[in-house]
Amino acid sequence: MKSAMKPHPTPGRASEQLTKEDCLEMFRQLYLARYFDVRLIKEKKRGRLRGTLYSSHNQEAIIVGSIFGLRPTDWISPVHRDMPMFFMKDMRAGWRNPDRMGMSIEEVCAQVWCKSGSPGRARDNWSHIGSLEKRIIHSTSMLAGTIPVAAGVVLADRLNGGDAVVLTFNGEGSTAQGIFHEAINYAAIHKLPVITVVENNQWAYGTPVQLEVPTEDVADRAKGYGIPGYIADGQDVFDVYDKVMEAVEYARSGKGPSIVECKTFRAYGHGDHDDDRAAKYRDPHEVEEGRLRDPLAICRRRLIEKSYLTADDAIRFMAEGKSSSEATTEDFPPEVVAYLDEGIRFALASPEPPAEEGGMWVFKESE
Amino acid sequence: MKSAMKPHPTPGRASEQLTKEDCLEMFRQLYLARYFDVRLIKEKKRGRLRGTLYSSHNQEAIIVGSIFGLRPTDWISPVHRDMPMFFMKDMRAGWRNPDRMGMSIEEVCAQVWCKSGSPGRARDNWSHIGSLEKRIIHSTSMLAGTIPVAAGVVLADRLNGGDAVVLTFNGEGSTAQGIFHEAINYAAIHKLPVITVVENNQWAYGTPVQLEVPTEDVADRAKGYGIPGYIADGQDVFDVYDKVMEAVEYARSGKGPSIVECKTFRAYGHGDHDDDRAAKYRDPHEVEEGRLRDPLAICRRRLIEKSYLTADDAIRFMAEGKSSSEATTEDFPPEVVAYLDEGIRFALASPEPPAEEGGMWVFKESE
Amino acid sequence: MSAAAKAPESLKKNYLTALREALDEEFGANPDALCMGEDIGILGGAFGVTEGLQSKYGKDRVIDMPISEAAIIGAAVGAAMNGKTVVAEMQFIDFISCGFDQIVNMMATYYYRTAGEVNMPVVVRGPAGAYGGGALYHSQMNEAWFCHSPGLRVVCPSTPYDAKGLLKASMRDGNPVIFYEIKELYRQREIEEELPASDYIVPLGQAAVRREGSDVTLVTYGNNVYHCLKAADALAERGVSGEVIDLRTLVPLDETTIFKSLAKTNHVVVVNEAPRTCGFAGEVVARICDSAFDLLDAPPVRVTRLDTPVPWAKPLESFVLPSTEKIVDAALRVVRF
Amino acid sequence: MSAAAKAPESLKKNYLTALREALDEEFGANPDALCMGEDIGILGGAFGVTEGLQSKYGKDRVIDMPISEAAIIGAAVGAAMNGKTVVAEMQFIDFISCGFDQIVNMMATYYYRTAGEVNMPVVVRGPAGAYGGGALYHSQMNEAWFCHSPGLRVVCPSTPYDAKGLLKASMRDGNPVIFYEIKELYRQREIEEELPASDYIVPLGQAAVRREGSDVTLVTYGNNVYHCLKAADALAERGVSGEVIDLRTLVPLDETTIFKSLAKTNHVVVVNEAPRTCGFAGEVVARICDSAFDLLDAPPVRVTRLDTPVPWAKPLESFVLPSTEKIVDAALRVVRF
Ligand SMILES: Cc1ncc(C[n+]2csc(CCOP(=O)(O)OP(=O)(O)O)c2C)c(N)n1
Ligand SMILES: Cc1ncc(C[n+]2csc(CCOP(=O)(O)OP(=O)(O)O)c2C)c(N)n1
Ligand SMILES: [Mg+2]
Ligand SMILES: [Mg+2]
Repeated sequence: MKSAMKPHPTPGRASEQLTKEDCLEMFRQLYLARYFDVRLIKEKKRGRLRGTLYSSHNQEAIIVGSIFGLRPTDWISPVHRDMPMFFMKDMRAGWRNPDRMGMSIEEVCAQVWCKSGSPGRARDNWSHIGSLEKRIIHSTSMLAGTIPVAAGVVLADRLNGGDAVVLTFNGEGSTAQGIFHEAINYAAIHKLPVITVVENNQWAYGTPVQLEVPTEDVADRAKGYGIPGYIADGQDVFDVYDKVMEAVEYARSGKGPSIVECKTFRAYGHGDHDDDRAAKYRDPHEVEEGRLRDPLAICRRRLIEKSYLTADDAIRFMAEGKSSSEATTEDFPPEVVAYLDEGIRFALASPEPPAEEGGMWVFKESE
Repeated sequence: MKSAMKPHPTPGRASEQLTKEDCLEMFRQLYLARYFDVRLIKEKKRGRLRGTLYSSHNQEAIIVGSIFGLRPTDWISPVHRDMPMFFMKDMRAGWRNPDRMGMSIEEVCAQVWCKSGSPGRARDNWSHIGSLEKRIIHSTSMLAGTIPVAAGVVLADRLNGGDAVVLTFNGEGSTAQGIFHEAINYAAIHKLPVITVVENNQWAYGTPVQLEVPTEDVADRAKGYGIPGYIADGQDVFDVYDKVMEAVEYARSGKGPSIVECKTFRAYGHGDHDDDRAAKYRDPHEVEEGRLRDPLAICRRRLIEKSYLTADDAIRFMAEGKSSSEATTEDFPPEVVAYLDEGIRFALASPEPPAEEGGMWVFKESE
Repeated sequence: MSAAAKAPESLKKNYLTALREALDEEFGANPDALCMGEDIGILGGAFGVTEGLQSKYGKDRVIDMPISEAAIIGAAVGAAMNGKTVVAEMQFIDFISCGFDQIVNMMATYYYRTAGEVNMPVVVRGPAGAYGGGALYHSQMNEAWFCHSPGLRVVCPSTPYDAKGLLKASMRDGNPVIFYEIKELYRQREIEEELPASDYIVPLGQAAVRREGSDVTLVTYGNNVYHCLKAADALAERGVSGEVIDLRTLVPLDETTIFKSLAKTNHVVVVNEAPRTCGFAGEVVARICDSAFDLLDAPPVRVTRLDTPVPWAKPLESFVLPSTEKIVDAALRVVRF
Repeated sequence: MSAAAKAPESLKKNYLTALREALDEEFGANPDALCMGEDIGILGGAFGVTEGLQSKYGKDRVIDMPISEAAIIGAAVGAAMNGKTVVAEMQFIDFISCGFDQIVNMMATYYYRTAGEVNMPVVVRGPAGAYGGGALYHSQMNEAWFCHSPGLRVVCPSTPYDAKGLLKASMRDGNPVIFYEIKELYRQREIEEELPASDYIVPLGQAAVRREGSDVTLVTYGNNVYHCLKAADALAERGVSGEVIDLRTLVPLDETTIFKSLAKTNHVVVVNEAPRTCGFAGEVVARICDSAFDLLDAPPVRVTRLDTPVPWAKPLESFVLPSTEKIVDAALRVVRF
């Protein structure tokens, strides 16, 4: 995998600065992201959930690696396939720390269960949540639509003397939208700290990347704006971390936006409704190969190399390579399972929003 | 001026194949385009015209050079600053040849005079005309909006076994539109013969190119699509011809779209209503320098070098460097003046469309 | 709902199949027919409306487009201008907002601004409507935007028979059509019906009387046809006879059928699921005022969505949308005026 | 039109100056106020509404944006979310179609979908309206699209006093506002008026009675206020007393003022220049039917643009648009019903 651009002298891989605790935490977070997906699919199959689940299975290294190094003051803008990001933002500050700049698992589960405990009181579905306080931008369904919003957010921050950056997430197919161009063009002209992370999972629903993007790498789109286009191995949490931190540093120092393409593969259907069809419209060999490089396994290997994991610890939990129906609770660290349990307990206890709320908050009342 | 990409071995400059007659015709056409502008501004000042005139003064080499080499079956999509293109399309087939694949001067003048003899019966203004028969796409005001339409036109042509290409014209500022991206991205994926000629006249109304485009050259946008981005000296009709013909050949042979940036300078206001203000918001030195390289003068010099013009002939008509208020009829070849006279005579004689037409042609009646 | 309702169940077809057949038949008959959209070829469409079409007619005619609604519409316009008949799919009609300019300013006006030179045989179709828990961006009925954009036909079938007949008519109309498919009806069993074996169309601009009645006219279209039919049942129990009109086409509007009904009932309730302000229900009310005011024995009443987006949670969604109960209430208010 | 009309001419200000003053004063008072748009800084705007603003408040607050309507709206949304008050200019309101999705799906809904967490103080303003020979793409009044998109305020002043007062109110409202400036009024001499020296606003949602009358109510806004006033003059000559209501704000709509007038006149003509179908005139008719039907002695009548684009040639433009004559005719028909 080649690196698309070296816009400034690489200051050594950022991941080399990570402590053992950081690395182990990232590994745990990979498990947490995976478990979130596995668990929700199980819950969905039990008929407890409405809406569509866009599985992030196999793309967890992007989720964890890209946001792990952010400052609390930084912003993110996740989309449909990034559900775990909502509660993993600023997670280094403590999974249960109420002051961290990310949502609690309770809030996110309440959203998934369509309950009033959701940050948006279950007014819009699944990934369409956010938080002003926690610095998470709320997306609409319209793909790539949050990139200009992200630009506006950091514009305001910069005018206020802040140094925040914003990470927006988009699938490779979404880069075909006009708004992608308008927003990045604007950000490039004004050198706004907007980083567009492209999760190139090779498929946009039933359409392969070749029918969405005319270049070999999606990162090539950066060349049209004269901005850096980084390419990361989206299966390797440390490579994602390195490339995103490079982009973050570039942005924070006032040099402007960039694109970080993370190469990955969509392991299952577009949404859970699509699993069966996806098995038909995609070549089984392609899918098999795409699932081979499980981000859990790759991270584990790195940690063993670094001697951060003993041989025993390394094989304690083995979710890797398992589909959601194969994986069981035993494949995950207990604190991960417990965390989800807490969120789900809250969600189940949270009431449905009352009907009248349907008519509320159309307008802010005048003061 | 550097050439952005050499996508395939340059087959020798296409302009070297031009005959003496061709070259002299191009020179005449430059005069014709210039006279169209000069004359209309005079007519406008006399209060005979409604609407806004977006002067093509100083950009005539792009108009003439880009369409001169097209085949009759090719399509064009001019915008606000390209009025002369409507009647100059396929002009090699004879200025007054009714079968040529371009509009007559009568039709274009009827449009400018807002008369029923216009191809669109004066239903939309100035440059918003076109012709299915003559293969000219009708633009709306919305900048860059015809690029996807152009793509659709050649898609259909290709499905029918045709080999037409289409030239769409856009200012540099218009390349910031989302639709520019969507259309070129699509054309690049499907290798459609869509050539986007960018007339980079350094200003988009009151906004300099640096606030519209983040790269040094607008042609760099091509890199984002992995397509050729040619750069032409927009003041040199032969250089424009060379670069566009290279793009045309590339497109016609099935290799796909490209961008041809023609570097030029907007000599006067954005529209005629803006002349006074433009004198304030632009640095006089910049304007002076921008007007220095008159395309008439540059073409004349080339023709003298080639000995296609004698010393006497060369100085017969000297419109170059003259503003529309300075230039007089004597500065232009009589056939050019006569041609415009004919068009204007027709326009003046053409009736206004009757009021009831306002309510007509909303829908095609069912068969 | 049609005569075919008595046919053996096995021959009945659902709304989605009817649409697919319409495309297939028109593609077979018209070699210039194309369709363009996201995931319509390899996948066969998010809901399967175009399933099998690409393998039958090839990649040249069933084109998997990038996620670029504006380019899809624009390319459809260009191809239509150059002789093709194009069906452009919006994966959900909600995403039409991303191609809005190309629709209202390029496609809708092409015939007008060229004084009839350029025909624009493009059908922009897509799944629409609420009631399925799709929330703000997978529930829209945004037809009023396009009814308000001169030059566009606007069509919305509620039965398999109409879905097929109207789609075929739209593809032959020669004008740009915005075609609203009610996704909650795609696979609804109760409305399946046998379709004619031979070619047929349902002409644009003709409403259908779905149920005859004498006391109050319920004017509607789309999914609310069924709420109105149920409301008419409930009204019948209370001795009120409701007539249900399914508009089928909004532009052009079949005013005659509405006025004929009003002449009989003298009371009207107009029902649709779009936001109230400047929605099509208000237009129907205004048209009645224009031409049939003296037929009214009571104010014409609208039952519409509240002026809100469609929220996700079920109680909220129900709160803002029209329902059988709300229609019954409105009808009773009207007849008791 | 206001009391100030008696002031010495030199102190009178035109509609455009009023807007410029509103921006200037709000920028002075609110350090978080920004504006973004094409050609608004260096040039000072196509019409000069923002002239002098950049040199006074700097490039950070008066931002020359690339020709990217969708990014302008989107960036305005983001900045508003993060504490700014943003005025986004569309060079002509017609180009709002290029940023349509960001308006109706992102900006309009932000407050709703976040259950009131995120305020959205954005004013999208731009020159609008026909009658100037601007043809299809420089003449639009497309307010109905936005009236039909819940979450947006829609405002349209017709006088310098209102232009200033409504723009200031819009900037302080905290909700997204689509603000229609009538470009034919920008420099119109006859409507110039002296403006209060001290800070004032015109609250959103309050109509103005521009002329009192007893026989027929003419409900309108924007440029047609003046056609209606002239029509009222002409009607007076025929012994018909017309009351003219200038709505000023469409969302929220001041129904009270309309109904109060109707209680007096019992006849109404609604006038606007947008296409007829699903336009705001129809909405006013429907609202009257909703709540004031029994005040009507005759059908409410609409005078609107035909359902066509705005054509260029003058005879055609006049043919499709409302005029004083058409309003007089309609009013006479109504009172003689
Ligand atoms: C503007 C718009 N058009 C279409 C869709 C429908 N849609 C939802 S997800 C999707 C595919 C997205 O693919 P990609 O961007 O690669 O992201 P991925 O799902 O692969 O993560 C499509 C077409 C949409 N949400 N928004
Ligand atoms: C979508 C859209 N936004 C804004 C405008 C208003 N407008 C007309 S011309 C123009 C400047 C165009 O600049 P450029 O593309 O460089 O072309 P030039 O006029 O310099 O030839 C602008 C902003 C428009 N016509 N369409
Ligand atoms: Mg993808
Ligand atoms: Mg320019």
